[in-house]
Amino acid sequence: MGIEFIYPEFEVVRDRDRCIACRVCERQCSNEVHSYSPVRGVMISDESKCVNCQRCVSLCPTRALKIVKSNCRLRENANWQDETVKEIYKQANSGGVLLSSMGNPKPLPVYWDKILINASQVTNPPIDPLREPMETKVFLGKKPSAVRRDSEGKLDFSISPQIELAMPVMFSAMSYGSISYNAHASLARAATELGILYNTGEGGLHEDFYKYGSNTIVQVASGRFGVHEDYLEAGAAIEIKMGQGAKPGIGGHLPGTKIVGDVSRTRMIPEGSDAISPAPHHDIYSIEDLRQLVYSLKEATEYKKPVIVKVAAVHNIAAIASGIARSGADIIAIDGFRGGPGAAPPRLRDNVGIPIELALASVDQRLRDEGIRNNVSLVAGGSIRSASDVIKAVALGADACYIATAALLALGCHLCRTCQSGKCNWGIATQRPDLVKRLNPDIGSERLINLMSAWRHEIMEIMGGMGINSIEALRGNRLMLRGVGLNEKELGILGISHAGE
Amino acid sequence: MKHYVIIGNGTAAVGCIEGIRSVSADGGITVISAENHPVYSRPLISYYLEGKTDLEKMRYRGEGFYEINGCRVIYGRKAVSVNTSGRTVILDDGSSVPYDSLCVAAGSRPFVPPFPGLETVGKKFGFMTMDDALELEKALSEDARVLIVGAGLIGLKCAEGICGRVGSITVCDLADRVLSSILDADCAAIVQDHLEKNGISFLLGDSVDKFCESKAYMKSGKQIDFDVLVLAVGVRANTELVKEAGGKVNRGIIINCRAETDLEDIYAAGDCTEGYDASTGTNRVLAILPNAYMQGYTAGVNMAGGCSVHDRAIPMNSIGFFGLHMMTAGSYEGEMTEEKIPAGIKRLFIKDGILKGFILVGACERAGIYTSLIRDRTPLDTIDLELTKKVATNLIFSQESRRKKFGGIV
Amino acid sequence: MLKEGKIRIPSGCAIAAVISREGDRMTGESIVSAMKPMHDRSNGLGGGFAGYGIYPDHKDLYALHLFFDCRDTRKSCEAFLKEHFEVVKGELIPTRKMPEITDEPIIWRYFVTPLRSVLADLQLDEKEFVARTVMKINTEMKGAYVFSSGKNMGTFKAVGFPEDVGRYYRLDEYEGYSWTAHGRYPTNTPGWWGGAHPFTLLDYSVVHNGEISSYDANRRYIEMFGYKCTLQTDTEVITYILDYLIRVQGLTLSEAANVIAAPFWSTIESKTDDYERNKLKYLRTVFPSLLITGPFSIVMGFDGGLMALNDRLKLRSMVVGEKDDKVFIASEEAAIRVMEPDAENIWAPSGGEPVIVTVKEGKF
Amino acid sequence: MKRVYVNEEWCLGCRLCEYNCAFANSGLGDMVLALKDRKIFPRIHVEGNDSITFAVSCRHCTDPICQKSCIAGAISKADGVVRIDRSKCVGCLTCVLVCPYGALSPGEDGIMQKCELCLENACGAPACVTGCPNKAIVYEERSDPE
Repeated sequence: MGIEFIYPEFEVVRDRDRCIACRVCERQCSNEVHSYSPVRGVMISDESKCVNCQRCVSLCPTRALKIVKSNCRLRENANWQDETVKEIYKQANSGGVLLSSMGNPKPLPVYWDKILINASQVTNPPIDPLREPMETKVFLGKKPSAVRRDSEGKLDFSISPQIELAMPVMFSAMSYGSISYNAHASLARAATELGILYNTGEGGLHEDFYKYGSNTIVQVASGRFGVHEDYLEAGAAIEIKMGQGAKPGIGGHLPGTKIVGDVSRTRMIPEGSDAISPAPHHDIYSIEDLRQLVYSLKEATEYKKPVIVKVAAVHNIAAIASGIARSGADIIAIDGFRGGPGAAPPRLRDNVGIPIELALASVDQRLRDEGIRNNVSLVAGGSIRSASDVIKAVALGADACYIATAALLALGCHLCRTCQSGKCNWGIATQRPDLVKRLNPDIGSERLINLMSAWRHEIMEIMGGMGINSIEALRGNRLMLRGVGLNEKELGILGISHAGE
Repeated sequence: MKHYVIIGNGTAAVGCIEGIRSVSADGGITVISAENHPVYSRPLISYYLEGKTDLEKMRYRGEGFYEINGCRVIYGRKAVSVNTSGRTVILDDGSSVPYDSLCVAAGSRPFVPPFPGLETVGKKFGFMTMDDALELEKALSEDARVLIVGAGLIGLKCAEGICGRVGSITVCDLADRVLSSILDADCAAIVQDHLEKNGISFLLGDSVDKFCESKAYMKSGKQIDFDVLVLAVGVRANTELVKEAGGKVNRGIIINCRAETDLEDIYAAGDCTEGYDASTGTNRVLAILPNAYMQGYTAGVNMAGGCSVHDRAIPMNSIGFFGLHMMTAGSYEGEMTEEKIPAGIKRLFIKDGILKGFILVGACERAGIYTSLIRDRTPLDTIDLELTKKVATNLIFSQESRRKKFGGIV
Repeated sequence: MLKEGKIRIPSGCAIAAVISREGDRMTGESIVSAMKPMHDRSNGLGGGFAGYGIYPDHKDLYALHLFFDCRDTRKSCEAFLKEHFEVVKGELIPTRKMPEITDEPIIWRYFVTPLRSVLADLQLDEKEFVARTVMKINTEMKGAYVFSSGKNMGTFKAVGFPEDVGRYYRLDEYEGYSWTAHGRYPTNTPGWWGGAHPFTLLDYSVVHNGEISSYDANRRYIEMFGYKCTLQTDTEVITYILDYLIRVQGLTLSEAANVIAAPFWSTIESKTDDYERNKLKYLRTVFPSLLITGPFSIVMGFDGGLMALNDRLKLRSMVVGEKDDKVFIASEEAAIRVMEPDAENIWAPSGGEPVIVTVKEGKF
Repeated sequence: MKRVYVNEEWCLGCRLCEYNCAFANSGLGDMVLALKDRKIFPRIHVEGNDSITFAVSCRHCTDPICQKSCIAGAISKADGVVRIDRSKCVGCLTCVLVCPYGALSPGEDGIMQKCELCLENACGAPACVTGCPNKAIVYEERSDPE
């Protein structure tokens, strides 16, 4: 290729007055942006390689570095925007499907930000979580439709298997392979410490992490990577991944460069081979097939583990969820279109699927309308960014939320959206040993625990403000929500009133 | 309560005092000091002349050292004999000091060959003690021509120390190279070259036939005019006290690894002794400061009823001249490997899968790792030998042994 | 302004209740007087009473109390009733004309029993059928509102202060073994008759003081089971929850209390009795959406008894007292003293701890 | 007694510890002023190759051989910390020769300096530890070697 049509996206701004040429930036950049010129005794940079992951910025001891967006722009054109044109150049260069990672960056509506939360005044006292108990524990799983008693009238306590969570948040599926051993270790340890669950994703479960089994969701995806009996037995729950919010309709894709060593062994596929999950489960072409898989997994694990069915939020999600609720699944996880993938074609990521807020609201209402909301628990994912997002999701009807991007951010991710390159400078989305070791699970798990503890405090604070002292009284409590700047249709789907009403 | 007596007031004596006190605060300690100074660092006398330290800073231990450790020091008195049956030390003024436990740390004295005409030389000095240095200092002048007999550690450090304060310096030695006791020919050549570049002249493989006032007549027939003569030919261990008391001596007082002589309750430490050399497995005089301290310390601990074994002593030296550092350790037996580096040379000596000794000239980083390989007799097949030959680094150890080494309290 | 049913109405209130364990019947006079010292806890926008054992002559018949907005509504409603029930008796509920109570609707009562053929046709038990019929009338029949539907009990409520409402309905002329009363302080409503307490379904009646923060979570859950929260009041949803838990799910009163005012998890985990601990955990796990949070004190009347319950933080006042076979419950002790100046053992039950009083077997 | 420990599993070889050390002991308040255009002489050193790196600084041995070997009596140990009196040191490097960890190196002036745990400089706690981005260097209490 002769001419690279594209000017580098970022500029490395180095303050020569501050730079002490310690070369930390050079040592820490897997993209080899920085180098030291012994002749001139200064650091130099090759900006074309920069992905703006901010590793160098974060580690520069004299804060001599900044990465800024390059201001070399094409002539302004509202229709042919810079990004659009550059994508065309890239495709003309490569002839391939564009690949990116992490969530949809487009300015599509974020309904969470248009929903406001209530608080008590006068007629009902707010509750102070510092002084009163404030409960965030939830149980996920099918609830019995009728209470049973024995001949003496004593209650029969047997119920379908439940997942107990200390707070209504779980770490959602990220496979070992797409993320590193240390990232998994951090998630597993944090989940265990926090009394919540993390999710293996479709890459199997490394043998070192079986000990965290009671805080692990083991995923069964269309590629069936790493699925075997011990794996199913190892977790607290089993998740069937039907789809992923960021790329509904296509399967997972892990480049062969990341299938090395333990990753290959854990996935049970040869080293270096691309792990491409089929778009569908080839044993599930319809809802009745799903039922078969749900019950196969239950049979395999003696009905001791709840089965989660994870689906991408697509247009007829309510009807799909209704079908799943009748398929024997214990939990439905709905993944909104802003969810972050480890690798996805941005064309799909940015254009396929619907926002989680609308999907969640319509599913919850549909299941209630059909009187089967009790059959399943609902888990909402796909860009839950904060404690208030969790509160809003629960009030819309979610039993719990899945977070992944937020967890990765806690681990150091700077959303550079190049996970697919395998050169993650933060040691998260990489299998290169020198990079993997950059994520010390002692720090990673502590940061995750910090994040979740902070969210839990905020959740308790906001709940207390509403006069609610247990999370279950918030679930589906849409009266606690009001919309701003939403139209009648949106309000109707969300099942909330407009602010001021 | 036990009463301890230490003959000598040098490094070994300090080691002995601190060794005793590490076990017990009880019992008095009497220190018999021939010199009229509190303990000071003898090797620093050349640095004193060079102006890198002063008399105050040369004190080896801080103010109040003796008081804090419950010591009585008898200054300016020599022990002339030990009465083992009466358990007393007889001093040169006829007085006696009773002991329950005795440590002989009497050090060494210069060895002066019987040069004819030496008595005709006006300004002649030894270079062992602070008093030697102070005397020498008085004789220094900008145009003084200095002849130093002996190109060993003492002679050369003296040369460095006075270099800037005299007109010229010539060093002569019977040996054909400098530092013949610790360097091989190649390394010595590098050092000699460096010294010569700094203005020191050498007359090697030659020795003084006779002196006549301010002229030395060499065996080779050369004649050297000088104003100041420094005699640094060698030292002899002060073994007489023990020998006369019936103890076993050789070139030094024979001690075992507990610093015991073969006389009851009599220990010995420092330059006057001949102890175990872990690098050769034989007994020899190891007249170096670290060894003096550690022997003294071992003696002290054992004197006070504790248990200490000093069985890892090896000869070793770290020395520098005009910015060029060199380090040597162990014995130069077995196969030699050499690594040439810009700043100098590195030679390791390996025998029976063990590092026996090394010479480093100019590249001394982390040399202690090599020293520890000798002292620990580390089997070289457990480490990365090739890397070891190139550079002293903890990388030569296995991950596991590094984890042990760095993972806990040491 | 939107009236109840169109918008959720929070309100503060006064409650009172009395029961005779021996089943001795008391006129309504005493319970009406009890509301007087708590006058300031109401604002004239609603008062009401429920009496149990007041229709001994028709004790096997469902006593339906209805408001009608006009005669035509009554006529069409009566026609509807007759299609499904044997209507043994239909009459105006006697009232006193008085200046404090105005704008009254047409107030009738019917003593009915469901037609066997209809029950058989729908494969429903009698109570379920009556409950569904009540829901149907209240949601679908404009202008008609069933405000009492139990056997041998009746609810009487109106817009006004409770002591006036009591006189209006001539409660001194009824005798019952237990009574509950309510004075209302809604915060933003024009007030309408149906919105007053007690709220009832079948023989369950609930008087409630408080504002529950879990309302919509509870409502959206309970509506899955055929209930329609037409009034959007706390009392309504609490009544339905209790009906669902006790009648439909067959929980005992205390088990139902353990659901709606569930102990904290920490309390549950500290229970040493295995059955007790497992039971509490089970109930919370199975009915999480029926946990009621926010302040409330309620008295639920039912056939043969009363249950009083506070929210688990006890954010509303409620005291209980006794004298001989009688038990008194009220928002304030003053109300109890009016009913029985010599009441003993006055205590304030802890949050979430139900006080259940029943009439001796065979005495009602 | 808290000591500095290094865990090579997490060492990234970024050498920030060396720079933080040099800065902490520079006596200056700004790293740029302290280190710009200067060769640094830290008291902690990263050793390693392409795949393994680890930082080494004074272990503050229970029985410090450097102290015993110092010809100037410049090294002492008190309260668990091995210190060097730079005014007494003459730069003979005997301590370098004996330290089995290779933990000692001279300063810019050829006089020895060593890790004194930043207890007496402005940092107050080991700067290598506080600045380590990956907890590869920790300052903690440990018992026997594992």
